[in-house]
Amino acid sequence: MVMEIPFDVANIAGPETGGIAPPEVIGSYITSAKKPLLVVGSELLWGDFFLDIAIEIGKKGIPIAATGHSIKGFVEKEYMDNVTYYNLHELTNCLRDPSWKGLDGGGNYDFVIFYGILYYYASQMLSCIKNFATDPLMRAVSIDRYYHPNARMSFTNISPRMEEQYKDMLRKLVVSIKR
Amino acid sequence: MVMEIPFDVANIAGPETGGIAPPEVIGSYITSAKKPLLVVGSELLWGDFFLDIAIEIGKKGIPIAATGHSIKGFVEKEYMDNVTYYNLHELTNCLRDPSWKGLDGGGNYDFVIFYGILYYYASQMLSCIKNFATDPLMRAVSIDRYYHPNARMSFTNISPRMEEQYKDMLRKLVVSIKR
Amino acid sequence: MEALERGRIFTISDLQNVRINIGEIIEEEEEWEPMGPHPMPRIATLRDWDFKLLNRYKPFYAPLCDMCCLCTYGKCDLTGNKKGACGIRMDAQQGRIVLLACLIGCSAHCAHGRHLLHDMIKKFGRDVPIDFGPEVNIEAPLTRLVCGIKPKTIGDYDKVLSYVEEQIVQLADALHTGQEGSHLDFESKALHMGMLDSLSKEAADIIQIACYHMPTSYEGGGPDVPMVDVGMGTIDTTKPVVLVIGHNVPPAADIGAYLTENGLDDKVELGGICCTAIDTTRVYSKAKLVSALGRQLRVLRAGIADVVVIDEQCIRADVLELCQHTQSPIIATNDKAMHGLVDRTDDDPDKIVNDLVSGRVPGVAILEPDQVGEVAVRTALEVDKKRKGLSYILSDDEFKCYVNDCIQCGSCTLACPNGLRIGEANKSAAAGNIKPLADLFDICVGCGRCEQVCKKHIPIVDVVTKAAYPEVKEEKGRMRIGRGPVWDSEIREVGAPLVLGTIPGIIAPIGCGNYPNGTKEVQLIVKEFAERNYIVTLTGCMAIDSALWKDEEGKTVYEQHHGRFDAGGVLNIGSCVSNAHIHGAAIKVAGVFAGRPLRGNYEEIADYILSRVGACGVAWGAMSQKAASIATGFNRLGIPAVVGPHGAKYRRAFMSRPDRKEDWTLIDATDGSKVYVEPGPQDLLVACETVEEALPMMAKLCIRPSDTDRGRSIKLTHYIDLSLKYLNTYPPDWHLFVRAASDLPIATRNELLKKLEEEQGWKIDWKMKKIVEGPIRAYNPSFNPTNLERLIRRKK
Amino acid sequence: MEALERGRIFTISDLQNVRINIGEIIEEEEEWEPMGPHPMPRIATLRDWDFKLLNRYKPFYAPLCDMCCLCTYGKCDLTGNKKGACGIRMDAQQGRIVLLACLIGCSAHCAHGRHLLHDMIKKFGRDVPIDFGPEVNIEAPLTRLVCGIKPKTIGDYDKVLSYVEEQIVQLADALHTGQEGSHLDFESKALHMGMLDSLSKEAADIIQIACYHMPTSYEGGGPDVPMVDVGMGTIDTTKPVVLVIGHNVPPAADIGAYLTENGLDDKVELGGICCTAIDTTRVYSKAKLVSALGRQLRVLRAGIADVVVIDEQCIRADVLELCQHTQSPIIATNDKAMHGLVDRTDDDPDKIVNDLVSGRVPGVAILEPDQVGEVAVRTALEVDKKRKGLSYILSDDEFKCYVNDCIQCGSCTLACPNGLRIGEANKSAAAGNIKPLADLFDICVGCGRCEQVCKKHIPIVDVVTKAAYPEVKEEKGRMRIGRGPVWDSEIREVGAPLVLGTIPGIIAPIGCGNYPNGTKEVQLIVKEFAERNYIVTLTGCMAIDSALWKDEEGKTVYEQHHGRFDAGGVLNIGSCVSNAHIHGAAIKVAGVFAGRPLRGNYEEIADYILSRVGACGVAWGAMSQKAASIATGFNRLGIPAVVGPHGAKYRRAFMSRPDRKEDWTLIDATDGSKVYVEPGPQDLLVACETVEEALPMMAKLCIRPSDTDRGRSIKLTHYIDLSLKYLNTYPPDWHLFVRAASDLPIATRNELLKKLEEEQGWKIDWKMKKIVEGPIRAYNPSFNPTNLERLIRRKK
Ligand code: SF4
Ligand code: SF4
Ligand code: SF4
Ligand code: SF4
Ligand code: SF4
Ligand code: SF4
Ligand code: SF4
Ligand code: SF4
Repeated sequence: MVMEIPFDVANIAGPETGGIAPPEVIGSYITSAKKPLLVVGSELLWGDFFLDIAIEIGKKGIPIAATGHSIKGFVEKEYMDNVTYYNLHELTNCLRDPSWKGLDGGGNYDFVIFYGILYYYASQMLSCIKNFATDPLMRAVSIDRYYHPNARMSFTNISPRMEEQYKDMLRKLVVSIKR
Repeated sequence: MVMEIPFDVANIAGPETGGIAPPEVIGSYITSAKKPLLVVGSELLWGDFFLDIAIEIGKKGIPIAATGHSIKGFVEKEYMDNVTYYNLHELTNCLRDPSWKGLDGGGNYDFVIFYGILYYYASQMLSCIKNFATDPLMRAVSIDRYYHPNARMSFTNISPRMEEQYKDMLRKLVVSIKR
Repeated sequence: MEALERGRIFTISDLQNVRINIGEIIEEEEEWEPMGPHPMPRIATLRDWDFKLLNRYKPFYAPLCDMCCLCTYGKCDLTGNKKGACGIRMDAQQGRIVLLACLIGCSAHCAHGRHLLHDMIKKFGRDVPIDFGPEVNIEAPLTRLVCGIKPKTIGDYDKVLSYVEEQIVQLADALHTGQEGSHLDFESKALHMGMLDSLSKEAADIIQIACYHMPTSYEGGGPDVPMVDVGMGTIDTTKPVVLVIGHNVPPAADIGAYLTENGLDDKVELGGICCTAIDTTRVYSKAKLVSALGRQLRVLRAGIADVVVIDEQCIRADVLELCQHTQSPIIATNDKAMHGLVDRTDDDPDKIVNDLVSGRVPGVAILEPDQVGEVAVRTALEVDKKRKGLSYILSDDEFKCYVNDCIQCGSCTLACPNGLRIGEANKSAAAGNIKPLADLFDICVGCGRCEQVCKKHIPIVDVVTKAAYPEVKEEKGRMRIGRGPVWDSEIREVGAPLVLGTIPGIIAPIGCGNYPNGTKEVQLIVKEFAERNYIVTLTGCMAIDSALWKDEEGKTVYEQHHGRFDAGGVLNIGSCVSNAHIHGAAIKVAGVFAGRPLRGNYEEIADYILSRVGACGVAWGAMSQKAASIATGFNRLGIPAVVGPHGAKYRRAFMSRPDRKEDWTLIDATDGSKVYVEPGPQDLLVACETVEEALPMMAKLCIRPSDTDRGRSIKLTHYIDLSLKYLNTYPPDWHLFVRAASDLPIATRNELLKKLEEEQGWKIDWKMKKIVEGPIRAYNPSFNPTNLERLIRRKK
Repeated sequence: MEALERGRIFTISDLQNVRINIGEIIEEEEEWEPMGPHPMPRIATLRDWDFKLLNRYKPFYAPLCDMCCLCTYGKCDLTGNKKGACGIRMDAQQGRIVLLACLIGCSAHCAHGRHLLHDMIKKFGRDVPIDFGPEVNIEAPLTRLVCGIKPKTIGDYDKVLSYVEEQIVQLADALHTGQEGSHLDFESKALHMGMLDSLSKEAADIIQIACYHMPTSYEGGGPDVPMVDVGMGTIDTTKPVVLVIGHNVPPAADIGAYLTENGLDDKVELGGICCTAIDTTRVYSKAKLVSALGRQLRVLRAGIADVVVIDEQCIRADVLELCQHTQSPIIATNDKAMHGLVDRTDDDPDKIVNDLVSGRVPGVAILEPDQVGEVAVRTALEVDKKRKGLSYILSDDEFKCYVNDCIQCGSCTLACPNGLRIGEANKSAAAGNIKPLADLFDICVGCGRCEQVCKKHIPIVDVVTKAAYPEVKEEKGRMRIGRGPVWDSEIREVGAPLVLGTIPGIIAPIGCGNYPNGTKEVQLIVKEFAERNYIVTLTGCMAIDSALWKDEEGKTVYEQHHGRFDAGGVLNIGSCVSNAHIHGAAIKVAGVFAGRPLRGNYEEIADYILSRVGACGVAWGAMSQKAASIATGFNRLGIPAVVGPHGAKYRRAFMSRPDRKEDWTLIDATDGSKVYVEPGPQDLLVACETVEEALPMMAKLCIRPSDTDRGRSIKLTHYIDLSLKYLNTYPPDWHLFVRAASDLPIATRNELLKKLEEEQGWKIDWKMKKIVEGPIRAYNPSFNPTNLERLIRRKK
């Protein structure tokens, strides 16, 4: 496991910090989920490309919780299958409760994918999941351009000038999610 | 750089954590010091071997501050060249002050080697050096059987059943200190 | 001598040859209202109420740290709800840290109040009357509610503050290793602390209003308070400038008084940052508001001040270092923030001024407020001469050098709490386009962390300021000065519309400036709700920041909207301590409008407010421990608060689960029946990622089970409308709030009924335009919601 | 009505037809002593004194964390003294955290005192006299010294505690983001907090002594207090057992009273852990001391209690979970530690007992102490029947399984605060040798962190207990019960020897049980110093733990030594709050022996103690926030403290630099001259790695500049002797303390002079046996050391 600096350098929570992984690994990790949920946030609106990636993941049958005002993008793209607006705080409040029925009424998720969410807000929600959604274990990964120590897996920090590489990683990720 | 768990698992101070290195690397790092000081503590008395290692390092011309009641060992071994009793807290209090004259009156040290000191006490003193002995920079390493994130370099945690390997490492270390 | 019992009537004629040394004379209190059940509640007194809240709004924790380091057993690793060496688990530990934050916040307010009281009693005596004019009968709603005391003079606040201090210390004890084991009890204690916080703020503001004759309901107060200049561009730097920073107004008031007495009003600029600035404008009409907290570093770096006077709270810890850099002497005026300076209280002003002007000392401490004015002003007059011509804004060349030096290493971004991409902006500036850098000015919270790590030693904050300087130096907004308490007469007018819901709600932007996207969002919040006829009551940094932005006609929100506590009003209530009057307004709705008894009756009033008063706080830039205790104080009183995304770092939120029917069952006080109701308010504390999300959220959090159908339809209109406007979609849960067709706005009723039929499968009687089946409950205009069994009128 | 001025004498005859409602009657205070310069000092009042201390003993910081997480700007990375977003640097941040720790500690003591006062006034009224018998005239040295008040009844403590509460809140305010920027000011505030802590403890202990007639100088008190049983082996588990845990004695006192009233003294065991236990033995002679804090987890796990009654402080946060495991109902009696239990105060005892006995509820809260006795005892009587035959000690088979299960993965070692090698011990036990495991019992601090991480789910704490059980169940020590204040008459006897140095010093072992190597080291400290004729005054956990060990004759340190405050005495002063009497003793030395005025005269007395009273505290197991504030309180009064190695985790120490001559220059009050003196005491707060190091260190820290030559020679004897004994060598700095040959012990004088000549190059006149050249100063018997200019008798 490679060492990386949290995107917010002092965002060091404690002994348990998540790993860094390439898109293929995260993709196959997602593939292993029984009931995954894609949680997206406002940074998704930073570019059409990012929104399209979410939709592609959604099309693999993974439901989407659109937090912040990211729902706007889906409405504009007219992709609303399995997309639900949710406040991220409230959503995480549900996720931490094993008895929550989920967005579909069929029960809570075992795996969440954070994407396009403001770094520190995402980090806090990942911390909640890490510390409290343990029984049964909920796994959480981030596919943002940040290293997220509170996620089980995330990418490294990707600077703006590496934007193209990041897009490439997302493309690879989508391909490697098998469902 | 390999990741290691601090010997006290929650002893995670923040973004700056020291590396793990093999004896040869630490040895040559020590060799690079202008004015090093070996600081030993009570765990030195856990075995004659450990005391002898200190004496061997001392014989390379590195002065020794004997903290805790480690001085007892040196007295028994009748090795008192350049060995001075000092309380570790008080010693670190001096080390942090660039104008301190040192044990020899010739000025402060630029490099300290911690050895045989109770883990958490050593860790706190290393923290003081890391955070406050920065101008001029004082480098601090540990050659104890613990990973010490507050030192610039240390070994990994070594369990009792690896005692022989640890002794080996110390032997290698002594050899690799060139002075 | 006979033993005398405390509190008993005692007739003089019974005594002979006696001299009594009078300690404290308690006038027999007029029986203004019978005492309620919980005067001066202790830790466990209101715990039942707290547990009711905590059951519905179960504490949610997001640890910022997985370790505990509070004792020398530690650090303990609590990851995954593990136990520490003392046996505490992560959830309780988080509750403990929340209690700690609230403790620090509440102590700041209480200690400030106590400090004021000491100084004011010394200056004016104990008997300064508390009289806020003809329109304010309930002078101190929180004091009455919590303590059961109706304060007549500032001296009466002695016991109020003693009560608060005692309770704070009791609660601090609970933080010790080896006390509470239950997160619920930690939260109940935090709620208690929040209540004490609100009471402390009321005490502090009432004391200063009374002593300094700040605006009340006497002439020129209330809606008619004057406007004041806001912004870095409002200071005339050709004059000597005294800059005050902090929260405790007496030293600044003394400066104002000194200026007036010496005819220097127009010769010396008195500007301020943060709450001291707000309060200075309440006592000295020439004072100017330079900025809120977020720009403190930049204002100091810009070197506009010839003398900096600090009192307490929200002062940069490196203020001394910063002032030394710009050669501005500093005067510390409060024992809580002395910055290592030598205490020169009672020393000869000539000597002090001399020492400061000559630069022999970088600053002094003067702890007697009435000694500050002379020293500060005389020093400013002299220092100004020496500093003439000095500029601390980067030159064009320096600016160019710095932006060229940048190697885009990204360290600053990793250090920046907001992850701002400074390297990119520098690059672009180096290439000739300074806009990206200039744009950072408003988003940056001015913390300086970036500069701590830049290997190229670029003064990033100065670089950004330079890029934005052309606009910044023109920045001149207008703000209504703090008006203090809402009038009883105003409450009487709006009580019904508020409770019935025809005024859709009270929006209370409060607190600090740690905004995710800059100050403009504050103005958007104010504008959006004021235009929709909400009442917008501002305090503290948000009151200042929202004044920075103008519409096309050059008007700020204060100029666009009236200042009455009424539909569409935009009120600056005052400094942080003034936000107690927002509690006060809600309490008065229950007291003045609904006739509920207030005295010692916190639980009932909180219950009333929770179910009926559609108010919602927003701390968009919540940063400090005070913000934590303020929000928690709102929460205990039944008022929800929305925070910006940084608010997630407070570690705890209070959110309900609308899907848990058992949590949403209220009692109808009319007959004791249990009613499953819509989730209003759904949350007590929740963070939103963006302002677009926050706007509909706040509208939603104004919904209450007691809304009339007409009121509900208005609230729903705004909730849906704001969702459509900012999220491009209907909120997924709007149907939860529909009890009957009459809850739907007439204009869109058909459309909405259709959606209910199609999307929710509700049964609609299209002929009658009625909902036949679907809603979680039917609308019952006589529904009398409560959470308290004891309020049931007749048990069935 | 005429306006009456507060505090003025007011003659009744001036009034006609007046009824006065008496609020508080302040009797005209007898003029017992003129008021000193600093009654009820505020934050900045004693800052000069603090800065004097802080200049010599410059704060030393060893961060336990490089980050700050106190506000939502954070976390901020402060590594390498970087600034955080608020501008604070690492050094100031560490000072802030120290202030926070002291705040929590001091609040615990103050809130405990206030809680007691409330309950006691309710029970006994305000007028319980403070009268400690014929030998105690200065009943409340700290109260007199700090507040300028001579308390007559417990009611007088109202204002004392109000003063403390006000100050605590002022200091808490200083913790807020954006207050202090200087670490020195944070430390001055921490020292202020430490002083308040000592005052609070005095208040708490005086209140309880007065109300419960705990031992004083009336018959049976003082040196003659009875002994009591200590140890896990002292409880007869065949009887129903009530176990009390915490610090606040009223509920336990009520249990004792109930037992006596109902003739159950010999039928029910009342045992306790920690300070409540100590204080229970001061009011109920049959009470037993089960253990100090370090064994709480093990005592609870062993399931010896049929009912557990907790009050406040030093209670495991998982106490409820632990008691549920052993089916022991729990009664929470304090609002600071309610553990989520339902508040049943004022409920019918029958119902409560029933609910507890049936197991319907795991516990209840009863906040009225006088309702606890009946419920606790009746429940114990019933529960005992149900729990008969149950054992919570592992069976031999279970033990075997567990030690065999261990895979020596080492996780427990990494989780253990002391890094104990449990895996190895298990391995050895699996191989048949349980000694290594059994040996861990005393070293382990019983925190349970190891169990949190063991993948094999081995109940490590139980395994260790099982291994040690044969000895543990025999563990029966004897301890003198807490005697409370040192008598004025004792002070009169020892004042001269103490100040002159012929009694070499007072050693005060205080506080918690986080020892690096177990409880035996405490006993060693006590024994070593008592045998050398020091006065050893114990409190809290160290008082308990030192009673666990016996000499060859089966005697504990209390049985070996007398209990007088005199050479060689071993005194149990009492619980943690009683350690205020150690301050009290030092203060009385200045007052009774030296005749210094005490009233409102803290600075002068602290200055006196620092230079003249050879006292040294030792908190060998210092763990809690209270220990931090206690030590800081000692320090402000000029008393040094040695802590165990864990103490380094408090982050801050106070050590001087003997090599900095400028720091060691005192004033001779006789003539105002400056004198460069030997470093006595060298440190105010210092950690030692091992007890071998601590013993000579403590001897050294008893040296004072004012020592006579005879006194110095005795102190030097012990310093050198302890060094030789435990470090095998002369201390490298012993020569620093030699002013003249007469400072050297006669027996070894020649030898030592020789060493001075040879090793230090001093010039010795061998004929005269005199030192001619070398010492840093000559011995001057009339030297009158002070740090305060104002105490110079005549300026030269
Ligand atoms: S307070 Fe508890 S969790 Fe925190 S460090 Fe101490 S023992 Fe560990
Ligand atoms: S840290 Fe300095 S050099 Fe690096 S990107 Fe930021 S401004 Fe540029
Ligand atoms: S000063 Fe502005 S740019 Fe720099 S770290 Fe703070 S918020 Fe970011
Ligand atoms: S709680 Fe804060 S100070 Fe403590 S370890 Fe965590 S980050 Fe550091
Ligand atoms: S208090 Fe200061 S150092 Fe601590 S997190 Fe807040 S800004 Fe950072
Ligand atoms: S953690 Fe458990 S299995 Fe591992 S060494 Fe410790 S006792 Fe043995
Ligand atoms: S209970 Fe004992 S062995 Fe286990 S972690 Fe704590 S001190 Fe170590
Ligand atoms: S000495 Fe320490 S551990 Fe023991 S009871 Fe007192 S505070 Fe608690």
